[in-house]
Order: sequence, then structure tokens, then C-alpha cells
Amino acid sequence: MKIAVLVYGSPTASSAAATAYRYARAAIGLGHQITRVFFYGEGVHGASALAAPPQDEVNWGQRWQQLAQEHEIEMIVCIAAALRRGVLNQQEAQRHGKSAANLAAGFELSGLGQLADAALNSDRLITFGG
Amino acid sequence: MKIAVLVYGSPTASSAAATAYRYARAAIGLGHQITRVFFYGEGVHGASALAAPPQDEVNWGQRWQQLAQEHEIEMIVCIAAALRRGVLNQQEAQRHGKSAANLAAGFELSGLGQLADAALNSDRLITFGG
Amino acid sequence: MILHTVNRAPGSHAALQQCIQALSGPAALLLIEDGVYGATPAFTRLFHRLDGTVHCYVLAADLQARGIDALVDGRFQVIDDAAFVQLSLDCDKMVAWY
Amino acid sequence: MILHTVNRAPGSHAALQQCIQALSGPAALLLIEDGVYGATPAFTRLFHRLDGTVHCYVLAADLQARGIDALVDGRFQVIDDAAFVQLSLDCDKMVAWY
Amino acid sequence: MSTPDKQLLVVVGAGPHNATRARDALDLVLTSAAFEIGVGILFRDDAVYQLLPQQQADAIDAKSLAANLQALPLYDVEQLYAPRSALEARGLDPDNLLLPVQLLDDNATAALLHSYGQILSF
Amino acid sequence: MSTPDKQLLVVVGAGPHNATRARDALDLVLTSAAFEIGVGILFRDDAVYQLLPQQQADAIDAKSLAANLQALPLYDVEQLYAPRSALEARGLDPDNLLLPVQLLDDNATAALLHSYGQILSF
Repeated sequence: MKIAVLVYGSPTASSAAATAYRYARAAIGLGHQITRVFFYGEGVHGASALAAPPQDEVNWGQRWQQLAQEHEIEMIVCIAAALRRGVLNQQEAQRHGKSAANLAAGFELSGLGQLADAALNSDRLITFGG
Repeated sequence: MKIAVLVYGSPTASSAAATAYRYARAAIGLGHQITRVFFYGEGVHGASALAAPPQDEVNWGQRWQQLAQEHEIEMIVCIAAALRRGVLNQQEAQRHGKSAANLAAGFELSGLGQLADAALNSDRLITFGG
Repeated sequence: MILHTVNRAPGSHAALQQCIQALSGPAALLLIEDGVYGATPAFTRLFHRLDGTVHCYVLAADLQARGIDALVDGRFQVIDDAAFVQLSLDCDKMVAWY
Repeated sequence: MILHTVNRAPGSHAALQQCIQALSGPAALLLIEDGVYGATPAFTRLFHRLDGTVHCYVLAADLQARGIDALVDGRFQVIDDAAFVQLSLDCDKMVAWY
Repeated sequence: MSTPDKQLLVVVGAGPHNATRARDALDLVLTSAAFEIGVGILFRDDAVYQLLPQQQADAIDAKSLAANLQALPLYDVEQLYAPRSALEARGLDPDNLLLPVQLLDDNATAALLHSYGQILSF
Repeated sequence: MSTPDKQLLVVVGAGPHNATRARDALDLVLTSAAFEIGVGILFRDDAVYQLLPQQQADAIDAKSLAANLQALPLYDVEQLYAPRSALEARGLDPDNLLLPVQLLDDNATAALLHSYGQILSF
């Protein structure tokens, strides 16, 4: 089955990123395909390259990066939500006159159309709220 | 009176930053002194220099910057909470091998001792939760 | 005297109930942000156990933003930001419920 | 069939009650994250209006993390992450309550 | 318009100023409408507060959500629902809302969830 | 130890895995103790879930809060309180907790808030 995942919760203020990750790994283990993970709302903080949690805590952004690379998962970050929260790629940093970019490698900024598309064109869309 | 303020809520997921700002402005208007604003938990996201909200929405970080500059308010961001969430100054970015810093001007990373000190050595400590 | 603030809507979150259960007078209870929905008549039953030594306030700007200024129960005094500051100074300390 | 997930603790948040009020079978109800506290006996009264066409599940890892695996009410089937995936595919769609 | 099994129901449970949830839900609705996806909205629980008239968001320096909600009919989004019980529990007058929503009893709310092909909740 | 009017009560209302609230509260307690500020903790409402034994945080790849809580006596933090009603409402056994907390009825909880010089809540 082709499964899309929505992460709508901050990696530090909710368990959304962690639970979604466990779900995705289990789905892949059962032979299913995670086609796209869409980060929306506070969930976009999970795509920051600058997060430096203590060494005995998990960096969920890095976990997602690895999983996405190994299994060719699209990781889309809602561009409007990301701009509002200060998660930018080089292009948006320049466009808004900001001093730096902080979007982690493997994540891509895009519009809400990618979520609407995932809702209707995947076999399932699984939401993890914040 | 000397008043300290604790902001413990994300600027986008809560009204903590906004309500705390209105409180601080009103207190200054009444002739009181806001000595320190401490950003903790998700509140540290309010100190990001990269936030680019839509033009018809308020950038609360910038509002705080202006108020702090005009009225000599210490704006302290909990360093442990900030590292975990990817809000870094130059020094911490280097120390953790990160590609960029994003702490806005006027904010300072420091430890929780600054909060304990504010709790006991201000006339009042006002908490705005997330 | 303690100032208690509540900033969560009582229809989804237990913060207001939790505050009231642990509250004794003399005290001030101020509803702010989504907490101001608690000042509408649908939630007056939550306040029945409070006696006259607990004074109830609600923040004007948050009421206006939510379009419920005309729905406030008579138990509450509507205050502006400056009165919030004064209230916080009239009290010795505060507890934020969120 | 709809899969409903609830991830908030019933002692502080109304998500579980809100879900149950809007739920009709056939359906699956899965408690995850802080929602798993809802599977302990203190909250069984919330489930009384559900009939036999609503199957109740709770996620094992979240129970273990919270030290409540031994407290789960008999109404619930404890499932692991793989069974969560299978359940989400056995259902046509899902509603996340949070 | 798309067939029912391809229609999307956006369920929102948050008030107008509780984080960005209400606005995020609305943005997804408008995007879906722009893509010509049939889309409905269920305003559940605290989300019925979004429907109150006379909200003055500028009192807290926020952007008006009500203004955007009132534009929904212009985008041909007309499948708008709210549980009657959510309004009653909050003491709100169903005859004084800023949008023409269809009021549902709890059984009808449950049936509504079953009738859409896909659901996204905020 | 400081005089009562200079003592700090940290009130926490969140369970062990609800955001970082429990850990943030605990970090402030440990910092205060290190600065030789007299500090107590009130575990209110869902925070009593922090006190459950046999939590296995590694099941969700989280860090164990319980381990840090059990170190509190080493830091001379011994003013630990919980409302009896919070345990009862959640069906928890007061004789099986990982820390020796003093159980309070609701009146005593209210009195506790009055007795500390300063309060910080999470």
C-alpha cells in the first residue's frame, strides 16, 4: 500500500514526530511504501537543521532524514507554516532578507497542494496531531 | 516595581508571547520596570531571527526587540531549551558544528539560574504559559 | 493574596476546573486568552464552589477578539491590560494554570 | 470503517470524550501517546455509550513508557506498532483527535 | 465537482485564536477548493467559536479569521457543518453565526464522518 | 536553607511525556537547589503520572524522567507534594509511587500555595 503521513505537532511539545516515525518504520517493515511525509503547523520545527538536543535524546529530524534517504520518502514541509516559524531554505532566506537558512537536508519546502494531493491520491493518509 | 516575565509558550502555538508583550507594555506605561523576560520551553522559538510571518501578521520577536531596546529589558533565552529546539547564537552554532546561528539581536542565551534569580529577586514574576 | 490565571478554553481543557479545585480565598482569578470563554454563562456552574473571597476577572482585549464581550456572566469584572498589571501587583504572587 | 486515534490524557483534555460523542460503529478507536491513560480503569465510564461495533485498542509502547501496561482495562486490545499499521490499512480512513 | 469518495472533509476542533489550527485548517480547505477537490468543513467542539459574529481580532493584534471564513462561499465551499451539541454546550445561539452552517445531531455528525472519502483533522 | 518567604514552589501539571514540561519543571528545581534556594514541588493533576514506578521510557526512545526524579533526595529536595484527589481521580495507588510525596487534601493543597513565597508553574 502507498501511505502518506501528516506530522502536525512540534517535536518537543508533542510526540507526533516520534509516533509518526515509529509508524512509518513499522509500515516499511511490513512491505508498505511511505510515499510522502508532510510537516505542517508546529510540525515544521522538526525540519530544522540547527536542533542540538542533548546526546542522550533523539534528534527526530535526523531520524527522518535517514529513513527518507534509505526508502525514498518525499519529506515536504509546508512553506507558509515554515516561513512563519523561521524554518527557511536558501532561496526563502534570500527572498526575505534573512541572514541564514536552516532547513535540514532531505526536506523540501512546498505548498499545501502536496497535502491535498496526498489525502486523495495515497491509499491512506495517517495524521499525527500535536 | 521591578517585574520579571516568564514566556513559556510558542509564539505560533499559543498567545503567551502576545499577552506577555501587552502586559509588559502596560506595566511600563504605568511607570513600572520590566527587568527581565525569560523565554523557556517552546517560548524560545520567539527569539528566532528567521521568522518571516505574513506582512499582515505581527512578528512578536521584533516587537520584543524594540520594547527591550527602548526600555533596557534583559531578554534571556534558556540555553538548554534553545539548543534542543534549534535556536542558537554564533558561539553555540560553532560548538555544535551547526551551519548557522539564528538567535535574534537583543536576545541572550543563558541558564536557568537567571529564572530562579528572577523569581526570588524581582518584586513580581509573571508567568505566561503555552 | 494569590493571582490565578487560566488561559485554556473550558470546553476542551480541564485547566479552569483544576484551578478552581485547588483555590481558596482570599484570591483573584483572572481569565485570559482562550480562558475567557469560561466567563460565558455556559460555564457558571464551575464557579459555584467559590466563596465571596475569590474575586473573578476577565481580560477585555481577549473577550473582544473572540466576540464574546456581550456574553460575560455577572460574576466577572472586565479589566483592561493596565488593570491586569495593577491586579498582579496587588497580589503577592501568581499561579498560571495552562 | 473509520480509525479514530486519541493522543491526549483524559484527565486534562476533552479529546477522548469529544471523540466518543461523535463516534458510531463500525469503527476502531486507538489510544496513543498520552491518550493511553484513557485505557486505565479510572476512565472506563467514558466508554459506556459505545456498543459492540466499536473495537478499542491501545498502543503497547506508549503504555510501557508510562508504566501502566498492567493497568489496562479488559475492553482494550494492546497492539504493537506493526498491528497499528495493519489496523490503519484495515480501516478506510482515519480521524485524529488531539 | 469530484465524486463523493474523492471528497475531503476537514474537521477542525480549535477556536479562532488557539494556535494556528483554525487557520491551517482553513488554508487547506481553500487550497483543496482551488484544486477543484470537493471539500467540506466540520466545526466540532471549540471550533464553533470560530462562527461567532463581532470578533475583533485587532484587539489582540491578531489577523481576522472571520473575514477569511466569510469568503468561503466565494470559493464554492458550501458544505459547512457543526454539531448542534457543540453550540448548546457553549451556550451559543445557532441563529446568530457568521456562516450558514448545517446543524447536525450527534448521530448525523457520526454519519457525516462515514460519508466522506477522506478526512483530515486539526 | 532560605527563609520561607524566599522559598520557591514549583507546580507541575503535566505527565512525564507531555512535551518537555515535566523535565523543564524538574530542571528548574535542580537549578534552584544548586543555588541553595529552598524549593518544593507540587505534582498536580496529570503530573502524578510522573510518580508511577516501572516507566520504561526507552519503549518510545525517550529519556527516563523517573531516573532524574529519584535523584531529588540527593539534591536535598524533600518538599514533595501531591493532592490525594489527583491520584484518586486517576485510580493510582498512593502506596506504590517512586518518590515519597506528602499527600494533601484539596484544602491543604490550597494552603500550600499560600505558604510559599514564590510560585512557578508548568
